[in-house]
Amino acid sequence: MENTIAGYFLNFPIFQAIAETLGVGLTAFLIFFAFAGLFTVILATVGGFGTIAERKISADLQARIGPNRVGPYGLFQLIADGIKMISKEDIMPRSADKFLYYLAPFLCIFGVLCTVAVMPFSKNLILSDLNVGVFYAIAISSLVGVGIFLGGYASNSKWSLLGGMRGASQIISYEIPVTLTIMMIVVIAGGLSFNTLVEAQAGMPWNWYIFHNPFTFIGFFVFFISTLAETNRAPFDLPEAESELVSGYHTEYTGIRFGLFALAEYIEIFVVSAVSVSLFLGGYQLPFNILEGTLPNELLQFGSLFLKTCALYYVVIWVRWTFPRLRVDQLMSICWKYLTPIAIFNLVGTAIWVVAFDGQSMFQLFFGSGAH
Amino acid sequence: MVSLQAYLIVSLILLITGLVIMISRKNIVAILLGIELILNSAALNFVAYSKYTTNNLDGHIFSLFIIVIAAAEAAVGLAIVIRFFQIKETIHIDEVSELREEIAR
Amino acid sequence: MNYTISTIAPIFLLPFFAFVINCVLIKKVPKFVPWVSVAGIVGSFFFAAAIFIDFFTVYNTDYYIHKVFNWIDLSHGDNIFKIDLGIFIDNMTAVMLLMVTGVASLIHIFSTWYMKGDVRWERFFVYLSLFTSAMLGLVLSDNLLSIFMFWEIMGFCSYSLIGFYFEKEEAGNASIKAFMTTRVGDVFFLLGILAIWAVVGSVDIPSIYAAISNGAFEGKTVFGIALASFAGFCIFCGTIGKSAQFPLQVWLPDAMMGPTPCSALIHAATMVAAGVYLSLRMYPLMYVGELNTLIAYIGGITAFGAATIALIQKDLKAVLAYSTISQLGYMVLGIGVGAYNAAFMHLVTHAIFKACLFLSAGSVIHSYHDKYMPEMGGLKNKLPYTCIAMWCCTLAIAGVPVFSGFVSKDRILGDALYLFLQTGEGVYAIPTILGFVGAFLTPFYMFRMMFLTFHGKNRNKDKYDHCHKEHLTWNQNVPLLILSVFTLGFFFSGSLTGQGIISFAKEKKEWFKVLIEPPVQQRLEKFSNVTSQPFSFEDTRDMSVIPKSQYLKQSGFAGPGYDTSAEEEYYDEVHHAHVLGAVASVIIVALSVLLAFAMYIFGFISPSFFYDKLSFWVKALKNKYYMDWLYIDVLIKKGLLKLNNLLSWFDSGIYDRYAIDGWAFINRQVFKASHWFDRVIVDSVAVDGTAVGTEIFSLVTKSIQSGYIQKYIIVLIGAIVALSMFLGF
Amino acid sequence: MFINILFFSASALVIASCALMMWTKNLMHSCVYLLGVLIGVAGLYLTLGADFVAATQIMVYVGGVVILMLFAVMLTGGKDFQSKTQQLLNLLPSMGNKYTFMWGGGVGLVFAGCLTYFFMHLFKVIKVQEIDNNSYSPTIEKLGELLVTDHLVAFELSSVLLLGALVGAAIIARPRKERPAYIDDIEHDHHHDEEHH
Repeated sequence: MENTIAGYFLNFPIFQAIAETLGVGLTAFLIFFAFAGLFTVILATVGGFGTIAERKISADLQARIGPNRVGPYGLFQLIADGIKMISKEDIMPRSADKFLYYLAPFLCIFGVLCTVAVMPFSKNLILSDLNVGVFYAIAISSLVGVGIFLGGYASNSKWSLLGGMRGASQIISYEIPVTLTIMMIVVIAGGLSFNTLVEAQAGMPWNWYIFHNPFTFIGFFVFFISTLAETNRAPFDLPEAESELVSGYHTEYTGIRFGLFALAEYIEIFVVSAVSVSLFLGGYQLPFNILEGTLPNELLQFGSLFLKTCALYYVVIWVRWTFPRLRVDQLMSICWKYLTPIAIFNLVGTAIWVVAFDGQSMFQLFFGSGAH
Repeated sequence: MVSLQAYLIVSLILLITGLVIMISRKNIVAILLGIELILNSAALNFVAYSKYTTNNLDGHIFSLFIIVIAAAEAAVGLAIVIRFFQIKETIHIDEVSELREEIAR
Repeated sequence: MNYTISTIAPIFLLPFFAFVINCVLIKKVPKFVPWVSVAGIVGSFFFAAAIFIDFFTVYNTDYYIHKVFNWIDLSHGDNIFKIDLGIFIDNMTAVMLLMVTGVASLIHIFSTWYMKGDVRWERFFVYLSLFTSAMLGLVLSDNLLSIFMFWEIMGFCSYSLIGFYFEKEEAGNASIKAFMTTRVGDVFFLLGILAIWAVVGSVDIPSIYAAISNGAFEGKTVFGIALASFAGFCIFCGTIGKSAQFPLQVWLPDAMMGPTPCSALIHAATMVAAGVYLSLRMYPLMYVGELNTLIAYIGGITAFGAATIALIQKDLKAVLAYSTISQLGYMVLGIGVGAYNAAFMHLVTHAIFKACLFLSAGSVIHSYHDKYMPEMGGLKNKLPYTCIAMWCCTLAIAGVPVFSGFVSKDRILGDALYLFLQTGEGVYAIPTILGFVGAFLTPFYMFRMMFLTFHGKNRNKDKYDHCHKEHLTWNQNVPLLILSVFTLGFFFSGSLTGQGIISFAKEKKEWFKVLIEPPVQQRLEKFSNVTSQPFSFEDTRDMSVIPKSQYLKQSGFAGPGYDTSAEEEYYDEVHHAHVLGAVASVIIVALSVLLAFAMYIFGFISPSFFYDKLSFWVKALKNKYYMDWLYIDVLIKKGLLKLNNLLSWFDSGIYDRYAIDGWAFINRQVFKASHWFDRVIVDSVAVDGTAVGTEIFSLVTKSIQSGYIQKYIIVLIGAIVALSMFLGF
Repeated sequence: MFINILFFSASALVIASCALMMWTKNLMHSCVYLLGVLIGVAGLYLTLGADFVAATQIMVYVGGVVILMLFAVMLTGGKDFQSKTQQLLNLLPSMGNKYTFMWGGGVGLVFAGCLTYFFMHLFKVIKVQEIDNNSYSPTIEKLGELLVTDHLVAFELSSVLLLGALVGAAIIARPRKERPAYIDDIEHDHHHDEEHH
């Protein structure tokens, strides 16, 4: 409990006073519970803003204006959308499998939100610093694949079925380069917990793992491409390809259930970007630690992570509106013939690098250990 | 404090459920589901005993290998099922009985 | 120098790897093959030179290195059967390694000029590499078994290279003849190895020396012959075969069918020297077996006979072939009369000048496109560098003072003369006289060859005009000139004349005499405690067993010419005999040269004069003393084929008809009886009965195997329950 | 206390999902209930302090096996189906009937009784150590050490096994270009029989 959010707040006098009456365990649980709820709300908002961002950025890229009626610069569009989603009729096809049809969106959103439990938003702003953190994140996010598959299957529609199958196979396939690339970082850091990974990247940007050695530099791009496919984003958006499959696995969904699918997708993009940032781009680390140990420092660190994540988020949307969509066979050959061999090569290369240079990064080798 | 027997009871329920599913279902995929349950019960037993009796991590290792083997078994088993379906257009378990000698019914 | 496997083994392994690599390359990139071979042997030369320099620096007669590796170990309990291989390097080996690698390097380089564009010329280099590695392996080997193995590999290479132009029928026949003839010697060699094994229990050279030193051969006989004599004779038979000595010399002249560089390397410089090298290695055994008289006779007869045949040869290479046999005869004569040092020195000097002679002959033949001397003449204007090199070697082989042949050959003759004078026995007179007569003939035929080839008028204008003038080419005549430099005597004797008149290095001027000493009884004592365990390593850098003067006093056949200030009387005798021999041979050489000038330059005496006067003798010489006729027509066609026919008749007429057919008849009857038993008793009662029983039983049991998996599961669970009940309660 | 709550909720999830798996007639639902069982078992692993095993359980089963199962169900017909060759045994619905459930239940009860009896005897003999499981200790480093020291051979062999399974599954499930000859024979015989009837 040392490096988690509950442990951090238990050091404050007010919470210590509460702990004296309620007991430490219950207080910690209450803090945890409160922040879990807070994170959920924040992430839902972020996901909502994701839709706005998507529309505004795409408009920008296509030299349009985009939504601009609701609120300043159309910023309240998400509230309007949300009200629309909730108030629309919830339709279910007659021949659908009722149980699975209801279950699928919840599995999706559940899988996405569970990964947030180990996300390090700052040094102490982390719900639970599991020592299998990264592994847990990969594992639990595979629930999304089940959700998509079941959604596609339960709708009892051709488009949905094809979209669900494509989604499941795509997610299973692209988990392999993702996992291998993460293992590369794990080999360097020597641990699976997110704090271990991020702590080692403290300081200036040249300590980030992306610049650790040539293999990690390649590995970042492998990881980024694979996460695009994992989150079903263009150019890998085959499960919901509008021009082929109407709307893919959520063709038959309406109202709040469709909203949950969409929300899950946008939150997942954010989470995956945050994971990329934590693994390769220094995570929450600041180049300077003036306010060490105080609450403002935590907020600065959170800001650091948020800024980098938003930058990656922008790139993801940029890519979507720039590249054409792949064919199914191209998708699979990219995964199995290119990304997976490159990831294996990277893993082996990094292992050799770590053994040969005693874990030192390129900059340490070039400029001595003073560069740290 | 949860006792070992509690885990064993859960494990037993898993085992018996898997067994019943294996015996009563006639669909091969359903039988594979039953096998997964039985494997899980064994793995759970290993971890529980590792915690309560040996006080080392060998049980964890065993359950890891069980998970690995279950994955391999599921892959090969389902491949066989799909191939069987391509040939026979059914996955009824009693159709998989061609190696016995034909007995007059 | 630190002797490890990585400093010794490359000598053998570099040519061998070149061979292996070439086997692969020859199909893919044949143009690299010659250069891989050259690189292999030149690299090997540097390693050998390093070893020689170290031995020369240590400068100790008793210095040797012995490394042993376990090869086969089938011992269990007290039954010890194991064969170890190893490396044995002493001074002689070091000199030999330097000589072989140096000569072979130059021959490889020459071959790249000579063989270029010839048919299968890449394959030629493959054989050369294998041959060189085998020769170096033989020289490095510490035991007779591995010597035998490399010996046979060399025999194979010789076979392949003699029959290199196998389109020609003569070449094929010559290769078979060479192979079969040397086999005769090899069989005896193998017998000798087995005889030694029977006594010593091991065949490595230090152990054999130790056994001789400890007197293990004393009193042992086989077939009523002393075992040492038997073993020594058998091993000497190997030498006879390989070094083309008297009864088995017939293969070597025919071996000239091969390409000239291979003749230079194999049939002049190294392989035939391997036989002499083996005899030198087994020198103590020869003397324990008291074979020296026999050896001396064989050497003398070979030296004389081959020299006479060489007198009338028309083929340039044939003259050289017979001179090779003759010179090998001198070496064997040297072994026979106790001139160990001189015999080995003649081996080395002969290897150098004979290689040079053959390469020069190759240069002439390749340039002139003919090898018959009557077609030649006046070639000194066309081939000046070859002429210079060949003249140096001719002077060396003729025994002209200052050149190396004088130093080595006359020391052999001097020793023979000394032995005759000292013992006064008539038996030593004949080899000595034969040797001196040979020494008279040698300059004559060599000068004849030179005059016919390079001097006088040309006798075939077409070919002469067609022949291009020679330029200094790095792979044509530079190797010849390098070799011809080493025909000078002072490299080996330390003085220009061999008698210490002008010396070039005060301290080590007599290095050849000091380093190479005969392994007589006292010298062998250093081996008497040798164990030769696997993976042992002996390096006797600082060991010197006995001072030289003491050993000289005790040895009866030690060979003269040493620094013997302590033994004035002995020295006087030896010196006397040597001065006598030197004077005699200088006179003989001068007479011979004069005769040659008279006949072929000035024309005072016509060669046909001798042809007419000695017609019977010339006829015998033309037919090579009827040896080929004797072997092929009489021995093989009349003797062996008849015997074969007899045996064949016995085989088909007696053995086949009665023994085998009779046995078949008996078998058929037995088969009939057993067939009845099989059909009636076994088949119908036992087999069918078992089948019926099995069927009945299976009818019962197969009802359980329904093929429905879930039933199996139920049965399985039932079995588990029953078993746990049985075990638990 | 949290451990107890986690244990009871997880085992409730496991037992409930088991029961539903046994109960349901829909194979797809059965697969989804299996998902519940697997997640529940992962929770039980967490109560036993086996965090890495729990994560592996979710990773392998949820990400791999369950999706494979779902694919297999979908490719082979999903819900109840009846064999196309309407013969005696094949008339049974594939998800079981009263008869099969009777057999299954009987065998299960007998086996459960046997095991219970056996273990009750066993626990009279064996003394189980009561270890304080509140002390949470990370297992992953020790597991890693064990995997590359004591259990190295098994570890390497399991990698070979997985490779074999991958290749084997790919080869077995690959659609072949031409149908095997014996299928044609079977169909021919079938048509022949129909003509006779």
